[in-house]
Amino acid sequence: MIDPKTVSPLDLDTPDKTFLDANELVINMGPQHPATHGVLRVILRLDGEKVMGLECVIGYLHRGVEKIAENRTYTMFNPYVDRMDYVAAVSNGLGYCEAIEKLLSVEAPPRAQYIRVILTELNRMASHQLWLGTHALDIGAITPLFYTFRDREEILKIFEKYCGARLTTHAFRIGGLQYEVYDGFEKDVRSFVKFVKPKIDEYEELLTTNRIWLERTKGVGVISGKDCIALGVTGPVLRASGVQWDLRKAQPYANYKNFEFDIPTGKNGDTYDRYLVRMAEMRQSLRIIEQAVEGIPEGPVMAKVPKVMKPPVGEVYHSIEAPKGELGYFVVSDGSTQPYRVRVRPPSFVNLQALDLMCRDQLVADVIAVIGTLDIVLGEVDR
Amino acid sequence: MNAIIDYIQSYLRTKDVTPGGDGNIFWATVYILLVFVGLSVAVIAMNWLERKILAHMQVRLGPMRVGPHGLLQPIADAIKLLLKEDIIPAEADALVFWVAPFIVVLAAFTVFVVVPFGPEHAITDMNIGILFMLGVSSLSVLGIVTAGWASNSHYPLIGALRSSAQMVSYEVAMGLAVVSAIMMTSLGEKGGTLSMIGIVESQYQQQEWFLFKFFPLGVIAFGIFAIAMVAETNRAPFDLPEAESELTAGFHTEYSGFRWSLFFLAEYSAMIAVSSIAVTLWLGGWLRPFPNALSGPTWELAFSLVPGLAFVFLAAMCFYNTARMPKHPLFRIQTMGLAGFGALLGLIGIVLFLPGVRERVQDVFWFAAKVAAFMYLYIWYRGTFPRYRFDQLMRVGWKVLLPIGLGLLICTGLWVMRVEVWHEVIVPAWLGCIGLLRRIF
Amino acid sequence: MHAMLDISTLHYLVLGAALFLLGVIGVLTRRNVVIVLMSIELILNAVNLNLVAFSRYWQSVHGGLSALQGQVFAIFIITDAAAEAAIGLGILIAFFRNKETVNVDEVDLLKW
Amino acid sequence: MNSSLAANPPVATPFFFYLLAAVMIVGGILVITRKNAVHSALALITTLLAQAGLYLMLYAPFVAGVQIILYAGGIMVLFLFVIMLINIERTMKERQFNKQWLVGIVAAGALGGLLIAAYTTTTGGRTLFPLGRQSYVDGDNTQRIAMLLFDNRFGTYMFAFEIASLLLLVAIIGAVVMAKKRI
Repeated sequence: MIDPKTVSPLDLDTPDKTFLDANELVINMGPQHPATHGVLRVILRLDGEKVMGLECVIGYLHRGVEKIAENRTYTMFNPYVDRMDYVAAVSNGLGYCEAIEKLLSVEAPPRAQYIRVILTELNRMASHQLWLGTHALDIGAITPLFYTFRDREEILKIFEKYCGARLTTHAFRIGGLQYEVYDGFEKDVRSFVKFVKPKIDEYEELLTTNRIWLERTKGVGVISGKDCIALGVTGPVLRASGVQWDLRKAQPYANYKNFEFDIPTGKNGDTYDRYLVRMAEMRQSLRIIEQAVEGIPEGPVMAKVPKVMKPPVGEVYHSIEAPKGELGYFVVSDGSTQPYRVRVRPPSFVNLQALDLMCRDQLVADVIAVIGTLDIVLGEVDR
Repeated sequence: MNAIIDYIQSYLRTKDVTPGGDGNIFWATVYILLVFVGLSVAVIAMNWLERKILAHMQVRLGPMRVGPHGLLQPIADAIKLLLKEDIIPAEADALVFWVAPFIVVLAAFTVFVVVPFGPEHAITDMNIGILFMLGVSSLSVLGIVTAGWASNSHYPLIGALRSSAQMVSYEVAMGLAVVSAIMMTSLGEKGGTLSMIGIVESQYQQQEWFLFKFFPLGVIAFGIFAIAMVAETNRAPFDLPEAESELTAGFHTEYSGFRWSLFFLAEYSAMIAVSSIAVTLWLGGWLRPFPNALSGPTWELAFSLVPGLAFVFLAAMCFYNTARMPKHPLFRIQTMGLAGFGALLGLIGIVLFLPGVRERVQDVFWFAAKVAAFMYLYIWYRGTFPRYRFDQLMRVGWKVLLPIGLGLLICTGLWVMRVEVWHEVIVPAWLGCIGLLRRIF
Repeated sequence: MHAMLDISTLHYLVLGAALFLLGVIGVLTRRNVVIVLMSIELILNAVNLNLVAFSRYWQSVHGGLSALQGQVFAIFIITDAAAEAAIGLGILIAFFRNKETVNVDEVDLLKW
Repeated sequence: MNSSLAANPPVATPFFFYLLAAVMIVGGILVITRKNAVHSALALITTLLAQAGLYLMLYAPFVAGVQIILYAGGIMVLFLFVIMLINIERTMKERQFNKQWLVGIVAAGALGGLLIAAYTTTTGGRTLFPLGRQSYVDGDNTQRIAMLLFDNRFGTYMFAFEIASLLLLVAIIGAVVMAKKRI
């Protein structure tokens, strides 16, 4: 087991940027490309089909979310965070709300905590399902996409019933939840868990032992645990490289310490391990949801927070385990109603930095697989 | 006038000769038109079926709007494609860009000259039939390469190079499998032959489909061919040249409208063509199932009723679904359309029951049914498999299929030799083998 | 008119000669190696046409199996053409990699 | 299946001969005159396919098949590959014909004159080598070629055949050695 604290920063040999070598083919992948998951532009330097190096050009989806935060009150900024990782909007909201709660020194009531966990884990499921569908589609298996979207729909239905929105939910408020859950929420969640368990087996049936899938994913985009830590890569990518690091266990937030679950890890740090880790994580999420839905306590869903929030001068960094990795919010308050600075540490952005390392000496087709396996969302990369 | 009518009728009096073999221009033209129209209809039907079957595999409905159950969708698409602007990129080599789709379509359609739909239902019968089919179908590589090159863009070029490398590599394995089947023909009464009709007749004489001959050699050869033919037609899981997620659309990225639809047409006809080769070589071509075990007039009659029954069954399904249609007035036209379609199918089915027709279309029906099974396999693959990577694809072709194919060739040769027909078999087969082996270049 | 309607061996020979000459002109005048190689293919094909035409003539005169020798020769020449094209294009690629050109008259160094 | 070509000779022979011959000549001229090597290659392919048609008319179906599968489908694909690998943009802007082009054409013309002289003198006043009818059933052209290659009675070409395969092997290795960047 690698101790994260002892690893020194990675020294990536940067290739000289002479694009003039006659044997090299420079290819622009994106920003309009079906497999770059949004508007990522990758400049590939190819030797035949082998990738000699690549450079990511980002910023096509930059909306200045962090700057917007400086001109909004704490409450007003809450919906904006949903637009970063729009696939896992609930996680974004959770991170932001908890960061501000930390700043205000309030704590959400236990009932809200439980519902937050349920919704966040449901969202993790949804995010992983979407990842699986698109990743498999990139590798050429078109069918899992439709299976996962069919099942993700059930999650979105629960979200819709709960807050009226399906994607950018704005589910949480600073200090708890705005709404009490609707009648039958527990029943819906329970039936969803029952519904989706065999479906995960179904996905695995299509892919896990499929020869072509194995050939396309095993040994592709290998990254060692050390490199992961040196690059700051987190989430399933890090865990698939054999580092047991999950913020839900390492620095428990919300009330994750009340639940029993495992941290699935891989060994080889290749695309296949990342696939297995995410599949296992879906099952662990279901485990958490099952426990949480059994134990929802009664009580209020909103803590006492002032109508006009003026947190004391200071700064706070709060990070949670989003589906894609460590999602951190660094909020600086100058005592006014608006944050002085909000800095988001988006997992997608940091994980994307590993792309060059993971794609070196692989083939063009592997770049697609690796982009897929990194599970990036460009809304979060560019913010 | 009478001479012309006499000329037309003279072919009908002949037996077991293709129009090409008879040298009858009129009937050859009729057959060419029939094959052309039939192929176009088959491609349209295939398009619709692929979308529907794939959709049902993927828990969705597929086209439902244009016509009942989207039956008219391919026609709507065709109209759309024909009306679309034909864009030629500014930097493209206009002439080559313009010609490339035609090369592909020509190659894909020309092979049907020798496809035997029945003992006399082929445009012609060449004594180099299978060589002709492999050769002409390999010409489509030229169209693909030139299409990719003429687009003057990176993605099409890579797609074209991938595609041609793939087709050239898999032709080798394909050729080896074919040669092993040709070797088997030499055990028939007339000796070894490359003629497509001769191959099927050889299977009839030997009372065995080549699939089961020399078990397991026939099955292995068929397996090699079945894998190679998917790669040859650039379909999933070997659809790298058009790997959408990697190369957007491969060699036809820059094509639009009519010219794009030509590539589409060529792809599907090529699928039908290679399936026809597989059916002819290993699955007994037009021969009905169990011609030996279930022979006799009763069984003959029973099997000759199958085509009509199949159409009647389809018609019944149409009527069943008509009954299930929503009763809302909005659906009235669709309901009527579906009923009409069912009536059409039923009518065809009834016509197929007529004794005269029954005997003539038998062969064509069984051939088409076997090819249709392959078409379903193609769709099934597409719904199930991820895509191979390029190096893995090459590895499968050169390091797996080719050695197996060579070993298979030797084994088949030895087995055939045991039957003491050295002169008739090994030599032509060996010659054909070398001819095909040289495809390495 | 009779000669027009009845295609004789000479017709094929003249066609072969025309192709041969076209090939020779291509080899002698073009600078682009690829096109020179293609012209050589033209020459080989002209020869093949002659061989097959003579084989056909021999069949009508003598018949028998030995008449097919011309076709066998044609097949050998096609084999030869394949080998020639592969080697020629291999040399061309090596040359292009070193000199960045495909012009024959720039191949005037014995080493580089 | 007996295609009985001998019983039914090809129809409209002169028409198809002149058509295919015209295609071949035009294709040949395009091959040696086009600037763009890809256009030349496409013209050459047309020529080769037309020639395959002529082979069929000469009752040489196997040669025709080999012509299509090897020449048009194999060698020409190789040509196209190579043309795409090398950069033709620059070559297209340069002079297309070398300095001795006039001498070359004169030499070729002289050769042509020689051929004309040969044909006129050898056939002068005599027959034009009539093709006549096929003397045997054509249905097994492939088998007969194979026999000729193999059977001792007709003078075997077995050795030459094996040498040809060796030649191909050498060519494969040579081409790979030549074209590969690093071995």
